[in-house]
Amino acid sequence: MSFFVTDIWVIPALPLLAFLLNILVLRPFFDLSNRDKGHAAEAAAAHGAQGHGANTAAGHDEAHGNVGDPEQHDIGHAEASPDDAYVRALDTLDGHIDTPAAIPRALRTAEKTPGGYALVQLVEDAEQHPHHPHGSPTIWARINGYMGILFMGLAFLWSLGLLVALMQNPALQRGETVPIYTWISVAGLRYPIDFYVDSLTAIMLVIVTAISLLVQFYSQAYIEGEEPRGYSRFFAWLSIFSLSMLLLVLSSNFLLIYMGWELVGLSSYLLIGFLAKDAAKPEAGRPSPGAAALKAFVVNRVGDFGFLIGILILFTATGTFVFTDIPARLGPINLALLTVAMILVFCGAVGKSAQFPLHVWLPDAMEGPTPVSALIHAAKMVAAGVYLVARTFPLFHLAGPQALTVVAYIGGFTAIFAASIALVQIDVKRILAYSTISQLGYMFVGLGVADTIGPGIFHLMTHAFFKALLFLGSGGVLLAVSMNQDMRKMGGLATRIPLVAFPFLLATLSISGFPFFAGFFSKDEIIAQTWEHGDYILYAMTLATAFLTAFYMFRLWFLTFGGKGGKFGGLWGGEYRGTVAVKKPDFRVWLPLMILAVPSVFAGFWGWSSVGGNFNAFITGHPLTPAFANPFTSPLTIFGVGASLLGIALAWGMYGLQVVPRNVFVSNPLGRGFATVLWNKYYIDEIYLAFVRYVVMGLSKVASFFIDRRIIDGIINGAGSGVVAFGRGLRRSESGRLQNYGAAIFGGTLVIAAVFFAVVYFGK
Amino acid sequence: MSWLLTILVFLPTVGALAVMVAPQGVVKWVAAVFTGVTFLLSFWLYIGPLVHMGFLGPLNNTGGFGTVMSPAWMDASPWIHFTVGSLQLNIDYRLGADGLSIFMLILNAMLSFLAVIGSWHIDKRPREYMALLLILETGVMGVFCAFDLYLFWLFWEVELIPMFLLIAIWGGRRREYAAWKFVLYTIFGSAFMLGGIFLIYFMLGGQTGIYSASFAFLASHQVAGNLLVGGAAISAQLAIFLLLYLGFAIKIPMVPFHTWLPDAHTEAPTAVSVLLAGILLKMGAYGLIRICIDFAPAGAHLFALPLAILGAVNILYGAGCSLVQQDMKRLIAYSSVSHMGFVILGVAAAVGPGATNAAFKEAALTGAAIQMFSHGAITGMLFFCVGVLYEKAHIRDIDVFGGLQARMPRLTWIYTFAAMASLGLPGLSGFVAEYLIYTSVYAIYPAQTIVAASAMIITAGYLLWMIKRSFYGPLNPHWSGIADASILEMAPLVMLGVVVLIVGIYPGWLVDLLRPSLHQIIQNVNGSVAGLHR
Amino acid sequence: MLLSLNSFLVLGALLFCIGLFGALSKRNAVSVLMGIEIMLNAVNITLVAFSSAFQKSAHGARLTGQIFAVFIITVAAAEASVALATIIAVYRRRNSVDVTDINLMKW
Amino acid sequence: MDLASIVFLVFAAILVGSALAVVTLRNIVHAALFLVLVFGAAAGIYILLNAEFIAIVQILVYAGAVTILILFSIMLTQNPNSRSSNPLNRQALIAAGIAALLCAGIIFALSQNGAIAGSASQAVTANVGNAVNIGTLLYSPTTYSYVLPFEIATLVLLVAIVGAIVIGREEE
Repeated sequence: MSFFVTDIWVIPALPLLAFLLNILVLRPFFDLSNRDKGHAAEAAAAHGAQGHGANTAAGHDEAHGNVGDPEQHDIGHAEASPDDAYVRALDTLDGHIDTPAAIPRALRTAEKTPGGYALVQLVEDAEQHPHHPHGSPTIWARINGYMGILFMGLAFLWSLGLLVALMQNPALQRGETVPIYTWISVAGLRYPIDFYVDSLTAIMLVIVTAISLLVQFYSQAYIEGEEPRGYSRFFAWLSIFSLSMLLLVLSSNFLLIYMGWELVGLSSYLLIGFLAKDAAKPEAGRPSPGAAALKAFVVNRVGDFGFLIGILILFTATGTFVFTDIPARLGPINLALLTVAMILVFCGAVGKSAQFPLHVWLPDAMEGPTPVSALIHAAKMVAAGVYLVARTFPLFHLAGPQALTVVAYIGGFTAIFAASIALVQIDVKRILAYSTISQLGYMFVGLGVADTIGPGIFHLMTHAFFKALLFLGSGGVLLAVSMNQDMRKMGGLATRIPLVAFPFLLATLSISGFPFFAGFFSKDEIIAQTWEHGDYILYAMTLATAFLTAFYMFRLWFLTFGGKGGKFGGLWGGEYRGTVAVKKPDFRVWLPLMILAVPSVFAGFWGWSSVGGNFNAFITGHPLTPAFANPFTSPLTIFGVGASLLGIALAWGMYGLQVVPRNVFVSNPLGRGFATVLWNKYYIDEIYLAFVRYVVMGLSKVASFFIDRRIIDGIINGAGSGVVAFGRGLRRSESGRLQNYGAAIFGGTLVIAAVFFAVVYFGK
Repeated sequence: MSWLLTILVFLPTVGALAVMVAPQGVVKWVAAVFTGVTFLLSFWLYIGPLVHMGFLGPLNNTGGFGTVMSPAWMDASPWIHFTVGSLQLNIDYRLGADGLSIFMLILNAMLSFLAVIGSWHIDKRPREYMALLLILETGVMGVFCAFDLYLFWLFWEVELIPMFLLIAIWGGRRREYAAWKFVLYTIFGSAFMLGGIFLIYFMLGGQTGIYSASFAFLASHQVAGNLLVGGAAISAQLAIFLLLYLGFAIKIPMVPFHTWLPDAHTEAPTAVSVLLAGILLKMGAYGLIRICIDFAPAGAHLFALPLAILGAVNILYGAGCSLVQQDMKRLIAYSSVSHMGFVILGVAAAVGPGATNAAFKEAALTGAAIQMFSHGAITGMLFFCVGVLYEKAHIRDIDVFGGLQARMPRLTWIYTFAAMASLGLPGLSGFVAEYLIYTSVYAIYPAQTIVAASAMIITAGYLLWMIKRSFYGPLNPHWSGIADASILEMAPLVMLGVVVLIVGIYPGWLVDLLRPSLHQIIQNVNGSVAGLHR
Repeated sequence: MLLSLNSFLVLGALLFCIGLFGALSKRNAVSVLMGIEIMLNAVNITLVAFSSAFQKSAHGARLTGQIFAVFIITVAAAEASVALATIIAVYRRRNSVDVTDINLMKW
Repeated sequence: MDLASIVFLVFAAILVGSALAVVTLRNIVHAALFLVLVFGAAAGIYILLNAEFIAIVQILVYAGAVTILILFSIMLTQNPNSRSSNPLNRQALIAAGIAALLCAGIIFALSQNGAIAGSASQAVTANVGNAVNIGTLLYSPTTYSYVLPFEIATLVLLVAIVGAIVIGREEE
């Protein structure tokens, strides 16, 4: 057996080592001590600088609404564009989980300070606004970054070695357990921490380490530009994110996968909330990073709850956590129970992979720095759900057919649902977020309808590359335009930052399913699978989603990079609507994009039998039937390609060539109403918020303030004050006057005598 | 070495006397030295048997740290013996420590030491404060290693006095109310407990002819027969269990006997809150495991289902209440209610139905015991965190803060660490206990487990919401001058954090420590349950 | 038989109760003291009556009752002197001998 | 009815009547004077019971010393403002009830108690040499006597005298 397999612990150990060195050695001893000295000077410098630089002023405008910019009026109002509906919806948008409540509460103390909160807030904003970074990372912070990159690079090489070893030795592809240690062993119940390596693991390892490596490389530039003081902390969190994802991927059992699962939640919590000082921006419909992190964690916990119950059912029925042992030990387990267990396990996947109805955390997670978004969306967090279903696929197979049907239909519904929301969004990162949710839906459809995990994982892989590219590209855009995420203030960027735009275009084509791009192969395979398995509803859903995807992705492209006056009918460059000077990003930004562009374009060939691709055979040991392995043999491919081309064409017509009027869909009241609903994301956030605020919090308040304070404490205090009142009454007898006492003594004597008499005479 | 337990119990008392006569300037140092020495000595409880068995030898084969019948540590001498007619009262001075005791003793020694360190800033009558802390340590030490039921009860009551004074003198605004509530609740429970002790002592004495309150005797002999209460016959063991349990339930605390806890926690000074949550609640849990279910297993079995329901209610109710608290300490106090529910749930499963589930039962009991330890460490951390904040801001309301991360990064991350540990993040000790309890209790009480597990969502919600409101967002300008936690303040936090981390990553050593004790209890339970159904 | 023991006992009881009424119902401290003196006399009468009624016994004369009476008279004298001194001391301080004004006998 | 009975009735009537006067009269000086009558009548009863030593001591201590003390304290504490120098307090009715019930109870018990019923009807008879016998009983150093209690009583008296002086003296 290859040492790549037996010493697989090296892969998670590398980021762990990076993390430990970061937080235990470099950070406390070098970085923090240096930074504390430099801090005052930095702050002073920033204070002096604020209000002078053009960036500062413009940034301020952006943050506080559309003030006095004719161009903005042009696009926002005068033109009566389709965006109009949701622009006005935006005006009346009431905020997120934290906004209505948080600000008045903050005021509670701030009111006491002279000048009030609002004024102070403005000054604070200017001082601490992360969009106007001051200073630069210390040398030790940079070393932390280099160390993280280096260790992740080693892990990537190891994963690559593993993949190659597995490719050369098909015997290894079917799985090998690598024991690490026993966590707990009680009375014959074993809680193992063991790794499991097969081709699925190897693929995931390569994806995770590769994307992580590129993202870490990229983060150097990005964090320097956004929050330099958190530089080494960011790399520490990235390392722990990689560690938890690698544990999850490597686990051989439900214990370790659950641990990795939760740790991924932790990492995402830390990273989404990385820009902790930022406030919510209700005017842009954006929560504060803290609120987004909280939401991500809690919503994920809802899914984890289901996952946990599923694990409990399986564990108590079989007495083992190990995936490969469970089928043998299932014994006479009730089929219905297994089905329920697997659906519950899928609940966890719904949470992590942001499927309906637990998708709400993902768009808010965009409040994290963009590299984090890339990680979460491409390789790490959301892939975990798909990976979980793939890993436990044998159990899904053993369970009743309802389990996989649930998977497929949740996926299909989420795909079209999220795509529809993405149609009307104006925030670059949010569109990409919804597109991720939608694409994950595809993966679940793939897992749900196909009898094999191949198509789903294939799409997971291709999606990881092009989605990472899209996010990193959007990060490049944000860096270029000073962190403005509003597409209405972009446009024509292709000619201004071509090194970002070119790979971005390739990825857009890939996700839209343009023929011969990676996304085309993986997505078409899934669409074809639904038809082939006779699931025509899902077929219609996925086909429609393909059209929508192409449309909104190219809408994004044209509004950001293209537009009126650009080359090739608005495809490349054009009018720039922003006010901020566009900055050219350096090589740390565009190099990862270029690298990612290669698999985004070519990764699909691994599944195309015409060029010798055998992805499915590698993953599952069984090649796909030719109909799936080569999309060009199937007549259905025409429909898939047609849908995507139609979407591209429509977007081109509306936003590039501008031959189709923009209000074609929203000129009628029905369309406008629908657009408003879409803009508000079907009001799901609001429903959840109301549920939490009025039902959960309401019940809790009843418990805490009524049952505890009134009833239980009432009884306790009532008992107490009853005794006190009794004593107080009794105290009146203690008058302090001797004659009263004398009367009591003799009266008492009389009573005793009477009792004695009664006992003696009537007792007989 | 058999004097070690006596030394451990009474060294703090000696320390208290030393503190009373020490010069004013060195009072804190004296207290720190005595608690520190006790802490270091307490390690020998763990290491000593290991050395004896051949270092890190196979614990399972040699019986490990012993059971309540033959504990690894024993220190006994006759004490009070008198006979009046047919009434025999035999009370022995009997200290012992098996696995279940040892780790609670070490936890107590550690938290007491950290409490002294964490009270360094106390300037209101520090002499009396430190002396009371040391006497409290004696009382709690005694509770965890008393192996005679009367001695246990004695120490149980001894602990009340310093705690009452600590809350009533050094507490917050409503300190007297809180102190009285704490004492009255506890005394209410311990009255019933004493009734239970008498009942088991005299019934067992009458049935076996041997009047003894030693744990080994009580664990190896079971009370039989029924008891007439108001004309209805109930199982004598059930009566004993309920009487004893009422005392422990108040300490744990179990809903609806929990309302002393938020008040006491909120009003007590930081270090006392730490001890209260870290150790005093564990006395109830320890009593439940060591005494209730081991000495009255059949009674416990009869009460298992209500116990499981109460445990689940505890977990959910505490979590719900935490969600709406404004005061950080109150929030953590309610989270203690929630987390101690896991102990109740685990114990309920351990005495629950199903003879084939012995493995799950033992796992459940192990989970309950680990939860005792882990909750002690984690809640200690949380209270220390709040204490640091309170020392600087003199206010604990969650909403008045905001954006503190900018000024207090160290506190932010250690606080987040503690919150994550509390909400059961893998790799930290809270997860070990919760996961063990979930995975084992589900086999016996699935519905209750699901209810309990649903609290994990709420737990994440209230803890992280608290973090978010205090530490995230733009800095509330009112606090722009606040300083970060100092090294002295970080020391206890980091120490506890390391413990939490070690237990979380490799809980095996703790399980090995506990195994023989818990195995004996489970055998006892299974044996008498089998007798009950025969 | 009028000169029987019972007659004296009834007389003692009557006197005792009259004295008791005086001791319990008077405001003036001196009056209270006078009531107490009446009670003491009643007790003395009872004791002496018993002494006379049982003087003949196997063990010779029984004068224990009278000895008790002597002691009671002794102690009564002492009591009266101390009590009156106390009354005067109270009067000096409060300018009143009303015992209902004196309510210090409580915690 | 023999002479002794008549004498008893007369003394008893004087006793009860003057005792009632002591507790009912509004003027405290009058009450004190009636108290002298109570003491004197009591001495008569003692003589009737052949306890002449007690009777003499009664006259000496009570009628002589205690009465004088009482009169002195009345004189020293006379409050010129009070119209009635010997008022009743608020619990007078209750006290009367208690006293009456107690009296009825004792008399009822006397009539019921069979244990002393036999001797209760026994006549009180002459006892010659009473004082000598008392002296023997009190002071005899050789036979059974009350020497020790007597000495203690002297101590009590001493303490009382000192106490009275300390309590009653003017404060500087």
